[in-house]
Amino acid sequence: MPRAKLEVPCKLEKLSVLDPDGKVDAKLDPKLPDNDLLKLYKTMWQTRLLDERCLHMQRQGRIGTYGPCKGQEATPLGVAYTLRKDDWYVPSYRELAGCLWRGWKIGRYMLWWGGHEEGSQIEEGVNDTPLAVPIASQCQYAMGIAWASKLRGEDTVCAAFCGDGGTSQGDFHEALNFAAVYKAPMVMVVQNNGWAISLPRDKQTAAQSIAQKAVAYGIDGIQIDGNDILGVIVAAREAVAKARKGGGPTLIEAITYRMAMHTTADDPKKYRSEEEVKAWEPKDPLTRFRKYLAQTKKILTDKVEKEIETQIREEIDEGVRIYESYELDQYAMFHNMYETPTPELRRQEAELRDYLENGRPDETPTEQSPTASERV
Amino acid sequence: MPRAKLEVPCKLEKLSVLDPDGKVDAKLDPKLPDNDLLKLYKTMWQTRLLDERCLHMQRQGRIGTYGPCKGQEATPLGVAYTLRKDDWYVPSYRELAGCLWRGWKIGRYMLWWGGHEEGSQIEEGVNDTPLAVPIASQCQYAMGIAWASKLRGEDTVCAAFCGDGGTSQGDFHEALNFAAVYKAPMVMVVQNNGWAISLPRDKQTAAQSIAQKAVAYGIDGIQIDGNDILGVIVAAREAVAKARKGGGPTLIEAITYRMAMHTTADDPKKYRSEEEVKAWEPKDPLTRFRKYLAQTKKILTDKVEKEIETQIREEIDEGVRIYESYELDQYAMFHNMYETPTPELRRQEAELRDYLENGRPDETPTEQSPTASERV
Amino acid sequence: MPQMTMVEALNKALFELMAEDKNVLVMGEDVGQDEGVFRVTARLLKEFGPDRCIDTPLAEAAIVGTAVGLAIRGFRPVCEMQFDGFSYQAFHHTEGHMRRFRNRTRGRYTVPMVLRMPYGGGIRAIEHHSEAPEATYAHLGGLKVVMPSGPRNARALLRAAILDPDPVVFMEPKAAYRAFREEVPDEPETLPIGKGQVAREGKDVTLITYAAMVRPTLEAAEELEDDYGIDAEVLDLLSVSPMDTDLINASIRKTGRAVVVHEAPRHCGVGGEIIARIVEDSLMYLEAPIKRVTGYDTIIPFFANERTWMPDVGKVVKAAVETVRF
Amino acid sequence: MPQMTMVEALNKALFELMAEDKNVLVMGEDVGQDEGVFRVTARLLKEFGPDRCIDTPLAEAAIVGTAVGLAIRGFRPVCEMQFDGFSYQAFHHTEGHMRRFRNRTRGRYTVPMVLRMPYGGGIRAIEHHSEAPEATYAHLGGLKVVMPSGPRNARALLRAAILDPDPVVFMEPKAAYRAFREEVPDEPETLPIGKGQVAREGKDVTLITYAAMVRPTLEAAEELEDDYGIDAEVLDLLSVSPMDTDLINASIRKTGRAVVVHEAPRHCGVGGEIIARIVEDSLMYLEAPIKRVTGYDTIIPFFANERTWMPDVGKVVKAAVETVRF
Ligand SMILES: Cc1ncc(C[n+]2csc(CCOP(=O)(O)OP(=O)(O)O)c2C)c(N)n1
Ligand SMILES: Cc1ncc(C[n+]2csc(CCOP(=O)(O)OP(=O)(O)O)c2C)c(N)n1
Ligand SMILES: [Mg+2]
Ligand SMILES: [Mg+2]
Repeated sequence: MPRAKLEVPCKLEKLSVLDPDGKVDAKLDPKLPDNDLLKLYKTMWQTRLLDERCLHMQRQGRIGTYGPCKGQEATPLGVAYTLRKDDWYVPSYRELAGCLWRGWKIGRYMLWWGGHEEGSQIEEGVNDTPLAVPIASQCQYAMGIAWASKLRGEDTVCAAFCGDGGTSQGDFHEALNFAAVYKAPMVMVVQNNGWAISLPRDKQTAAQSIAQKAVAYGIDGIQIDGNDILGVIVAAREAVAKARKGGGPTLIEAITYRMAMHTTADDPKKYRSEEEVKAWEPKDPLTRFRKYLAQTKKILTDKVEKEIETQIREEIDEGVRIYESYELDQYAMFHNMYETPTPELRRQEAELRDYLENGRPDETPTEQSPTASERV
Repeated sequence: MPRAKLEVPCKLEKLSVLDPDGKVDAKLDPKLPDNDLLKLYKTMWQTRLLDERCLHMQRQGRIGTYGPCKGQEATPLGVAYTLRKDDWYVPSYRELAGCLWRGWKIGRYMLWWGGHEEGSQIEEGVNDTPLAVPIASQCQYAMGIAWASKLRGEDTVCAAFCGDGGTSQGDFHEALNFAAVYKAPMVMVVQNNGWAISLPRDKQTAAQSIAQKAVAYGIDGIQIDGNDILGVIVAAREAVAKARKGGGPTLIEAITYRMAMHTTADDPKKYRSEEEVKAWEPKDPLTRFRKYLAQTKKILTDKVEKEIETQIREEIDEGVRIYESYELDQYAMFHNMYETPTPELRRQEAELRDYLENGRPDETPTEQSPTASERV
Repeated sequence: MPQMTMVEALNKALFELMAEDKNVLVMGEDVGQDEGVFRVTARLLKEFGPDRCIDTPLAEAAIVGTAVGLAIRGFRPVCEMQFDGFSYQAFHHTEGHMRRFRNRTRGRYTVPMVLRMPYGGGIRAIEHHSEAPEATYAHLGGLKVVMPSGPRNARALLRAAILDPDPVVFMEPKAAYRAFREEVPDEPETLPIGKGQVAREGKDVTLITYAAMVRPTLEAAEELEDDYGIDAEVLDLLSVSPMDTDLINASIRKTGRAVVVHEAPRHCGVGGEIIARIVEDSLMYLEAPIKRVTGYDTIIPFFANERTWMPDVGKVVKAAVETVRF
Repeated sequence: MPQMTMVEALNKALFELMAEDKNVLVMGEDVGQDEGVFRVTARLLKEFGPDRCIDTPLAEAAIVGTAVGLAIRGFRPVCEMQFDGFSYQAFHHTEGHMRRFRNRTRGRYTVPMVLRMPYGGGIRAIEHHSEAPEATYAHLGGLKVVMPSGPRNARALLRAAILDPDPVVFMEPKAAYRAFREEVPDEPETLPIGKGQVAREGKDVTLITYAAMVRPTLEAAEELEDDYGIDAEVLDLLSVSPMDTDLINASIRKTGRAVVVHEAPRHCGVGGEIIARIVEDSLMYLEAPIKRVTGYDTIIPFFANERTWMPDVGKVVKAAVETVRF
């Protein structure tokens, strides 16, 4: 004072490692083992193909409305790669790539889109939460999950995801504020894919970046090319390591693009141009990664690629089979509300059973009921 | 990219004009007319005395729980001073000084603390909203009020207040995000008084300042000495002028201190030290302003001071008289829910009238009622 | 009179009111460029521009909260919640300000706004997209809770809601959005909020329902007549707050029997209120217990099983026959 | 057995459970250093430290939302909402996650947390501090809604709530916090959630109530006996979800008459549910319409007039006499 610049110690950065042509910044290259690179590639490609399959099955009426993730494979996958098995992964609904990496089964995943609670059940031993629907609300329980690690004195970390649209919700704000206050081991990843259904990013917030929202919480923020798997891994690794060491949360803004419709229920032509979509094609995370592996690293030969593809397709087919042979328990709804159903739920279940098993009453015409006046 | 600092164009500043000794920074001095200075002084002092009176009346049971504003007079008053009559003033519950400046009547103000809806009624012609209880929720309707000006093509502005605690609420975030997106003519003033009941500011948020939260919305933020009426006026004037010209919202963090208890329902000794309170006494906005007027400006003589005090006390006495002669309408609750009461409300009103007017039923002992078994 | 779906009829009402009164604004997520996820706000952005048909950021509390401020300033905002399940994000503003400002300020400020939301199941949507929260809103004094059942009354009631001087929660049965068409008159039409209708006259039993459940209940009434010789009266409440107690009691006094049908869970649902009002005013006319055909007290299942959960024609028939045979 | 206020008894329950199980956490605004605005969390910070008794920033949604995450991880968070009226800020988490995780994940994740809140009027507080939202929570399957009426049952029920494997909304009648003392046993004691009690036996009319209204209702029963020769049975439900339907019906079958008493507004309140359950199971035992003595369908007045609004002894007496004389 009297009048001066207000200094803010938060670190705000931007980062990318792998460019759209598959060329890598040598200084920043995380230098992953070949094996890991190929595994990552497999998962990324599998995500792409499963996504396509789901779209197809939606059109055939074999699953319900589907929310595709095409073009957004690199960010969740890269983040998942930096997590340990006992860490926690809290997705929104476009983080399939990371789910597959974490061990989610395709058959179960499809159950979710097929309208079954069991799609939310999560495999035993996988520390993840199911797809989250109310936008940004998952940030809050993710923060609780992260906090639990700290309160227990464990060094596990929680990575949570939301979209650019999610940053407008109060939940996003409150969760990050809590995370910063308690230095919870949380990595908050915003997949900024340019759109929240029909609302473009620049009408979602007047902030010049999402990463800078970190300043509000006194934490660091970083903006990355979300279609660059290596860049994602570098940024996420640092954030995860920092969180694991007790350094508190980091906000990661991953710039990416939703190549397909929001969900199969909408028509993106109503609100965005073909050119915009076209312009993003060269930045595709999968082709970029493929170029890097084939041309720069030279570990992805045609033969390897073939093998991977066969394996991927078999696994997807198997998943679809499992999904489609799933048998619905119509009464499960009564058994999962509480550990022990309440008397009222038991009564309602009996009511439903009677109806489903015995159908309508006999049609013996009813004799004229006594009229009200006869009674009163 | 590849790795670089992320630049953020938001302006963050700090500012003060009048120091605790009543000395002014000549370059920044807003050079207010003497008349205005004396009027401001009167309102500030009146606020202090009314606040004391309310505390006293609370102890006597003549009003309910009371939330004092001692020490926080300068910020709301300074902000109110920069507003036009047709601008909007949206208080939380510690902005009495500005309310009085805006034309709120003491008698009505006391009705609020006395438990009467009419305390929320706001004088006709005063564009203000009543005291707001759910923390930070007022930011949202304030934003709507500001937006209305813009949508109507009017150049009126809305100044809204909340506390440091309020900044943790989702409502604060959402309102500022909306305001920035729509460039609404809103000035968001956070009275950072160090405490939210028993929670100190540094446990409320890990951000080093509240002002920096502006960055999250892509707007400017300024941190001011909230006990310095001249500094408040300088900062608010700029923010109001900018909003009026279509420049959108500004976040003002006014650093101040709650000298008294949170409300008469709590005991600050449980959570804060006497020393901390003592340390703030020299920064008192009223004594500081008094010094400035008496010693620097030399316009506040003993005689003027006496006159002002007499006037203030008479007005307060008059307000108390008006408050205490207020007559409660027990049935008003039924008449204000809708423009036209619903049939059910009319029925319930009749039920209450019957009870209040006729009391209990006659005591003629009831004959034994027929038992259930006699009937079935 | 053109044949319209409910979506078209609602759109017509919005279009007309926006044309008539500059203070009417439409706001919400994806209501502008995208014309609403159900297309209820079609053509509004094009016709009235971005200051009247407003695409908002993704924050329901801010939509309702800022609308309260706009309404205080004399606008008549019509807010869209994209789905029922997300209206909860705004609940503290609906409860805390939208419904309170008139009473709080003794009429100095009023909030003539409408909170529109699609409600209910039956369209195979994902979790949180099929809730029926009408009892939750009806419990809050200061609000009116309007629940149209068909294109024509939807249009007339939305018009009434927007013209109403007080806040209205307007719940649109998404299962009926496009399920059938009705003739909707060209000229503006309103219906009084708080008045129900006899959707079918009958003398043996009263089936009391509203919104999405009116169609299956009417179907049940046909079946009751054809297969069981039971002549059911069907009441379409159209509004659950205020509730048309007189209509309900008049019918009960005629039939002596009732079944209440709604989609929301049973416990503390609107059905209990309806029964309480019958007991208060017409107990001595009752010939049989009143059954409730409702959603169960569970979370509505993910869509593969939602039909099992929802009331349907057969469940209504069964309850009605049992009530008549009691 | 020491004599305790409800505040002391609740504190005792918290203290004991925190000592017994490290997974029990207490969190909320001002629950630590300040020991809670009503002192329910007294001594907890001192005894168990800031990682077990947690002062949170001012954000109710985050309190409930993060507690859901903690519960998923095996903690048993006991969250305090400072007042009933601010629980709405967290409503989307209570509705959207707290009550849903077990069902959503088919038991893979459960949420054994307690959402404590003071509720109701009568302490001359300001706006938003006197709400009675039990019907709103009771309508949500997956939650239990527990409403103690006195120190001893408050302590036993809070213990049961914390030990419960599922989420419990625990509503504490603030008017009863310090109004009277009761003997509270030293040794831990629980009460089954979902079971009510006969607070007074009688044969002429059943007065059904819970929580804050139990005391005035019992007083009314005394007056009914002394002044009107009416022998009233009083039921204390203790929980409105699950609701003890058997208890209610057993009493009705004995008395044939009932009055429901609660503080929340009438429309779509718990009273309607109680009446519906009586009609479903015991209609033919009813000798008279069931009256509801409740808050009116307005916003509870600012405190100068709140007593007029609230049910009181006289209103209960009046309704009961009219019911018996029907
Ligand atoms: C609280 C809430 N409001 C509205 C919706 C409806 N909705 C689903 S996705 C979506 C847009 C989300 O945008 P963003 O957060 O950017 O994620 P993206 O879909 O782009 O991955 C909306 C509005 C919702 N699911 N939850
Ligand atoms: C939504 C909500 N939660 C809790 C409260 C209870 N409460 C009243 S004031 C207060 C602290 C507010 O602190 P701050 O925003 O800093 O304002 P100050 O009282 O310091 O002026 C709390 C928690 C409330 N009024 N509203
Ligand atoms: Mg997006
Ligand atoms: Mg404060």
